[in-house]
Amino acid sequence: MQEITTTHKPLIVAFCCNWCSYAGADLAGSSRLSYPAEVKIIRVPCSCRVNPIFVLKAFQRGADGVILCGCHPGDCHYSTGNYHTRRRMALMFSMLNYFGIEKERTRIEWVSAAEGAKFSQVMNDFAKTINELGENRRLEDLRCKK
Amino acid sequence: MSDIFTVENIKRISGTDVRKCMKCGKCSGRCPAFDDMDIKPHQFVTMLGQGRVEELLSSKAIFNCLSCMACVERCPRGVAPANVIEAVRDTVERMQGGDAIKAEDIPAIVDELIPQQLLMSAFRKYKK
Amino acid sequence: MQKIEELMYKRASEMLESGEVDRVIAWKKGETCYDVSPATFTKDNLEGFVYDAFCGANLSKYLVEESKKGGKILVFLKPCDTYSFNQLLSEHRIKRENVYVIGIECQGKIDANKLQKKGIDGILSVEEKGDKLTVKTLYGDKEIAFEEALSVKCETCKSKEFAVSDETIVLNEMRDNREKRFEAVERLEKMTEEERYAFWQAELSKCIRCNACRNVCPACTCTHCVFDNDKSGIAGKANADSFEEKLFHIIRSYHVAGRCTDCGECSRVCPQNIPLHLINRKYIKDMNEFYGEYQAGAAVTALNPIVDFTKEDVEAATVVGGKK
Amino acid sequence: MQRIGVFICHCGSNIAATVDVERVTEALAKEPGVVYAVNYQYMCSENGQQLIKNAIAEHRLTGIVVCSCSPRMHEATFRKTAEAAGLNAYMVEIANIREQCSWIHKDIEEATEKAIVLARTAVAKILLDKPLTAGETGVTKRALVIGGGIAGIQAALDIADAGYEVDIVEKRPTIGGRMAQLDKTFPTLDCSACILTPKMVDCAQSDKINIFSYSEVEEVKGFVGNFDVKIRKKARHVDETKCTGCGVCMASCPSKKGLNEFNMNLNNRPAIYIPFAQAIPNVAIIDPEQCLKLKSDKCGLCQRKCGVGAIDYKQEDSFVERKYGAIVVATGFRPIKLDNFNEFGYADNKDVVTSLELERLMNAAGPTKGTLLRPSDGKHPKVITFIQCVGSRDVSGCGKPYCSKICCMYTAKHAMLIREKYPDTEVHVFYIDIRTPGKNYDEFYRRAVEQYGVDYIKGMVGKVYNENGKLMVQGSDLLDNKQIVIPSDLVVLATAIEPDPSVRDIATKLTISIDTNDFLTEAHAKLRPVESPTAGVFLAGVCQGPKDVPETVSQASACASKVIGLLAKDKLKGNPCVSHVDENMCTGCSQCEQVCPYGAITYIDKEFRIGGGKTETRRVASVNPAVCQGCGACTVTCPSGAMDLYGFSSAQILKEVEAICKR
Repeated sequence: MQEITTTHKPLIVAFCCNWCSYAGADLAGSSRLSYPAEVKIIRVPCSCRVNPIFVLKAFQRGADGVILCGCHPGDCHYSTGNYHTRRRMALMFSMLNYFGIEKERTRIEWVSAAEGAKFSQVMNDFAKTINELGENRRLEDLRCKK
Repeated sequence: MSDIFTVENIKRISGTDVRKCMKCGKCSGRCPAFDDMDIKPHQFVTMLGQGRVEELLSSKAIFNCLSCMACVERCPRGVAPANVIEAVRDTVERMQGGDAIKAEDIPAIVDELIPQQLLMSAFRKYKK
Repeated sequence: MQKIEELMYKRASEMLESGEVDRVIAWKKGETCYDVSPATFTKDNLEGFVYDAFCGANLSKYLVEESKKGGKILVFLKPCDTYSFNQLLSEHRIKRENVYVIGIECQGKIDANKLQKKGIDGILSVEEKGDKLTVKTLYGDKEIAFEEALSVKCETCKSKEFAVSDETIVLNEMRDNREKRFEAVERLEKMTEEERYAFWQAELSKCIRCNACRNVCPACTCTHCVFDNDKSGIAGKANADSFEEKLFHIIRSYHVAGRCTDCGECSRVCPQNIPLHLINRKYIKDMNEFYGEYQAGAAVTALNPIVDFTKEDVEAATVVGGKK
Repeated sequence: MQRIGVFICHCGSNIAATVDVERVTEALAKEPGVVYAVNYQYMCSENGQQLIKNAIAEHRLTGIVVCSCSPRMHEATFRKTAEAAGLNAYMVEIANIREQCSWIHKDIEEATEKAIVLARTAVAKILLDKPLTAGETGVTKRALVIGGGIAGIQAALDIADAGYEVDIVEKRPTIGGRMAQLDKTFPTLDCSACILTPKMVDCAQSDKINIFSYSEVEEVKGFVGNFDVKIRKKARHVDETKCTGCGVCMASCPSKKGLNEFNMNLNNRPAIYIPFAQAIPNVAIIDPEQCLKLKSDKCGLCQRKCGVGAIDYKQEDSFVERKYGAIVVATGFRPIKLDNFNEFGYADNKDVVTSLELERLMNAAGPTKGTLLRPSDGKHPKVITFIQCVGSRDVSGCGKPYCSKICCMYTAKHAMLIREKYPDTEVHVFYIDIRTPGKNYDEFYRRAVEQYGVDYIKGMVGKVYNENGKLMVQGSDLLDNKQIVIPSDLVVLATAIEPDPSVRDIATKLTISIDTNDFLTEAHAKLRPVESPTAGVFLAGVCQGPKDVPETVSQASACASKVIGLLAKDKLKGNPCVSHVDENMCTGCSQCEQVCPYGAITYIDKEFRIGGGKTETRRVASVNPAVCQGCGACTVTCPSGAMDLYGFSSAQILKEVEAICKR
C-alpha cells in the first residue's frame, strides 16, 4: 500500500444548529474572525437532528474530525433538543473511544448566536488538534480514499 | 505559617462551602451557647470566608460550642457553622498534641449513628 | 433440572388441555442433546419438549410474531429473559393480555463448544449435580465444574429475580454472580486507545455479517432494519471494508442502547464467537455511570436513559475527554 | 430529472474579492444535475432577482442554488423570488460563501476551493429536495382559561372584550382565587375585595364568558387552534340554574363543623355553604364529607327549606366537551406546608399563623369580623413578631430555593396596617434582606419603618417556643451582633408560596414542561415569557413564577393579547419542514413520542395489507404537522429510521456529508 505522505489536507465536518451555532458562525464571519478553511459547516435545525450515522458517515468519507455545535444547554430553540444531543453524543463518543478511535476526533461545543469569537476560537483549536492527530486511519473506508 | 493553618485547610476539614451563606443569622438565632461566645456562629462562617484565620484560632468560642448541631440542622442554605467551628477547634487541638481517646475505641454502633463532627468534638472535650 | 422439566411439561399440557392457552413457546430437542431450539407447541403435539442446561435461548422475542397470530400463548421465561419480555411490553411489541408467563428456575446455561474445547466430545447428555456437571459421552462419563461449562452470557448474570411472571416454577435457590458484570468492559477501558483499537479490529474482522446477532436480539424488532433499507444510506449485506464491520456493530448497539437488557443472546449465537455483549454492556455501564443505575426491562413504565435527560447531565468532554 | 440552476453572487467585492466567482461558476456548471450556472454583482438586488426568474423560465429549472450570504439573511428573499417564478418556495438552497467563506479566508485559492465545495454541497442537497407546502388549519374562535383567580379573570375579560368567547374552568366553587382572600393590597392599600369583586361580576355578566366553577380539566386533545377539551363538572349537589344564593339552606343546616377553607380553616361553616358573600357564581354547594344526608341518609333539611327546589342529593359528576383555539393556564399558588419547620412552632401554637391566615384575621368578612384577635384566646395581641423568608431561599431541602417575591411587601403591609389600626401594638419584623423593587414599593416599606415605627431586625429567627403563654421568639440581631428574645402574643410567618399542586396534572395533559420547582416553563425566558413551549398554550400568574397582583394582571393581559392575536387568524400556516413517519417501517415503539417536546406524536392502530389478501393491525406513530416544530429529535431516536424530517432529511444530510468529504 502506498504510504500517504504529509501532503494530507485535513478535513473537518461541523454540524451547526440553525438558531445558535450557525448564527455564531455567521457572526464570526461578519466580525472577520478567521478559522481554517478545512472546517465545513452543515446546517441542521437543531443539534438533536444529528444522527450518529452522520458522524460515522463523515469519518467513512474521509473526515478527520467531526464537531457538533448547538445552543447552550437551557437555551435550545426547541427547549430540550440539545439535552438529548448531550446524552446521545456523550454515549456515542464514549463508544467510539471504546473502539479505539482517538477521543480528540469528536467534540461537542455549545456556541450561542452571540459567540462569534468563541466559534472561531473553537474551530481554530479543533483544527489544530486534528492537524496534530493527523489523518484518520482508524475509521477510514479505503474505498473512499482512492 | 505551615499548611495546616491555612484557610483552605480549615475549609477542607469543615467540608462546608462558606460561600453558600446568605447571612441570615438563623444559626446564631438558634445557638444555645450564643451568649458565651466571643465570636458568634454566623461570624465563624463569614470570617472564614474572609480568611481571618488568626482571629478564629485565638477565639474562646470554639470551646463553648456544644456541637448540638442545631445550626447545621436549621441552616436554610445547607451551610454547617458547627462544622466550621469544629474545624477551627480541630486545628487548634492539632497544634497542642495527641488525643487520649483513640478512634478504635468507639463502638461500631455509635460510629454509625452519631455525626462525625460530634464525635470529634467529644474527643476534644473528654480527653486527659 | 429433570424435575423442573416435568413440572413445566405438566403445566403446559394442563393449560393446553383446559384451553387456557392455545400455544406454548418452549424449547425442543434436536438431533443431539445440545442442539436445542425454540419451538411452538400445540395441544396435540408436545413431542420433544425439553428444559435442561442447554436451553439458553431467550424466548421472549418469539412472542412478537407469535402474539400477532391471535390466541393465548404460554411462554417459559428464565429470570433474565423476563427483562426482555418487559422491555418489549414497554415498546408495545407484545400484548400482555395474550401471554401467560411462567418464570422458571435457571442455574446458568452451558455451552457445548466449551465442553468440546476441554476435549469432551461425543456428548450424549448432561446432568447437573450442584457445582458439578456430569457429561455422558460416547467415550464414557466425564465430570467437569459447572462454572467451566457456563455459556458466555451466563458467566455474569444480571439477575435471578423475575421482572414479570404469572407464576413461577423454582425449586432451588438460584446461583447469582452479578458482581463481575462489568469486569471485562473495565479491562478494555483500561487499555490504551491503540490496544483497544487492535482488540476490536481483530474481533470484528471475524464478522461475516450473518446477522445472527441482529435476528436473535429481543431489542432488534424493527419491521425494516436500517441496514436492509437502501434509503438509510448505510444499507449493506456484506462487510466490504473493515469500516463497515465497525459501522454495523456501533450503530446496531446504539440502536438498542437503553433498551438492551444485557441478555447476551448476541454473543451466544455469534458463529465467530465475537464478544458482542461487551459492546452493549459498555453502553449500559456508561449510562449507569453518567445518568444513574438503569436496568432495561426492570419496569415497563421506566423512561429509557437515551430518551430521557436532566438539565445537569454530564458533558461529553467531561466523560470522554478529547479537549486538550 | 432535476434541472438545477446555480447563481453565484459577488456581493460587490464582499465575495468576489476573495472568491474567484468565475472559477466557481465554471466548476458548478459541470456538476451533475446542474443545467445553468451564472454569477452576478448583487443577486439580491431587483436585477439579480429578475435574472433568477428569467433563468427559471428559460432553462425550465426545477430548483435553484444561490451562492451568497448566509441563509439567515436572504433565504426568505430567494424563496419568494422562486415562488414568483412559479417554483416551489422550498426548491431553494443557499450556499453560504460570504460569512462562512469569503469573509474568514484571505487566500483566494483556498477560499475559491471552499466555495466550490459549499456550492456542490448545496447542489447535493437540492437534488433530494421535494416541493413542500405549509399545511393550513382552521382556528376555533374560543379560548379556555384554566384557573379563575385574578390572572384567569383578567385574561378572560380581555379576551371577551375583543369579542371572543372564553370559558373559565375553576376547581373551587367560586372564582376569585387567592386575591379574594386578601384583605388589602400593596402599595396603595386598596381593599382587595373592592377591586376584585367588580371584575368577578363582569365575568358573570359578560355574554362571552362562561364560568365552569367546581370543575376540572379532564382531558386535552388536539393542538393549537383546535384543542378538544373534556371538562369534569364535579357534583355540587345543588342545581346551579335554580339556586338563587338566598342562603336559607345555610341557616338551616344542622352540621356546622366543616372547616371554612376560604378563611384558611380558622372558623367553621355549614355542610351546605356559599364560600363567601360575593362568590361567583353565587350558588350553594354541599360538602359531602360533612352533609348528614349524603353521609347517613338522615336530615334532608335544606331540601325541604329550599324555595326553588335546587337541592339534588343524587347529582353526579357530569362532563362537557368543548373545542378551543387557545388555552391560558392560570392555576395559581398556595402557601407551602410548614411540616419541615418545627422550629417556628406552627403546629403546636395556635398563635403562630401564616401571613395568609393573618389576612383573614384582619378582614372584615373573616372569622374575627375584622378585629385583630389572636386565635388561641380571642385577645388583642400587644406584641406581634413577623418572620420573613419562612421556607423561601432554602436550599437545605426543607423549603424552596427561590425567593417568593411577595413576602417583603405584604409583611410591610401587615405591619403598617396593624400599627395604624392598633397604635399600642409593638411590631417586630425579622428579615434577611428586604427586596422591594417596583414602583412605589421601597417608599412603601420605608413608610412602615419611618412613619409607622415598625421595628425591623436584620437577622433570622432560630426558634419560637411557648413560655407561660408567651411566644418567645429567639433570633439574631446581626447588626447588633446579639441574640435576642422577643416575648410575643402573635407570630406571623411569611410563608413561601409554591405552584398549586394541580399544575402537575395540567402540565401533563397539555404536554407543557415544568421546572424543578413545579413552575411552568415559558417558551423563552426573555423573549417569549407568556407562551408555553406548546403552541397555543399561554401562561399567566404564579403558575409560571412568583409574582404579585400587578405583575399577574400584566401577564394575564399579555396572555390575552397573544390569544386574541391567535384567534383573530382564520387559518394557521405551519412550518412545512416537519417530521413525517414511514408507516411501513414504524414499529410503534413509542421512543419518538417520549422525546418530542411538543407532544406532536401520537400513536394509532392502523390496518395494513400484508399480502395474500390479508391485513394486520399495527401500532404506528402519527405526526401532527400543525404541532411539530421540526427539531428532528424523533428522527434520531427512531432506530428503524421511520421518522424523517422534510427539508432536512437524513438522505439529504448524508449527501451533504459526502459532498463535503469528496476530495
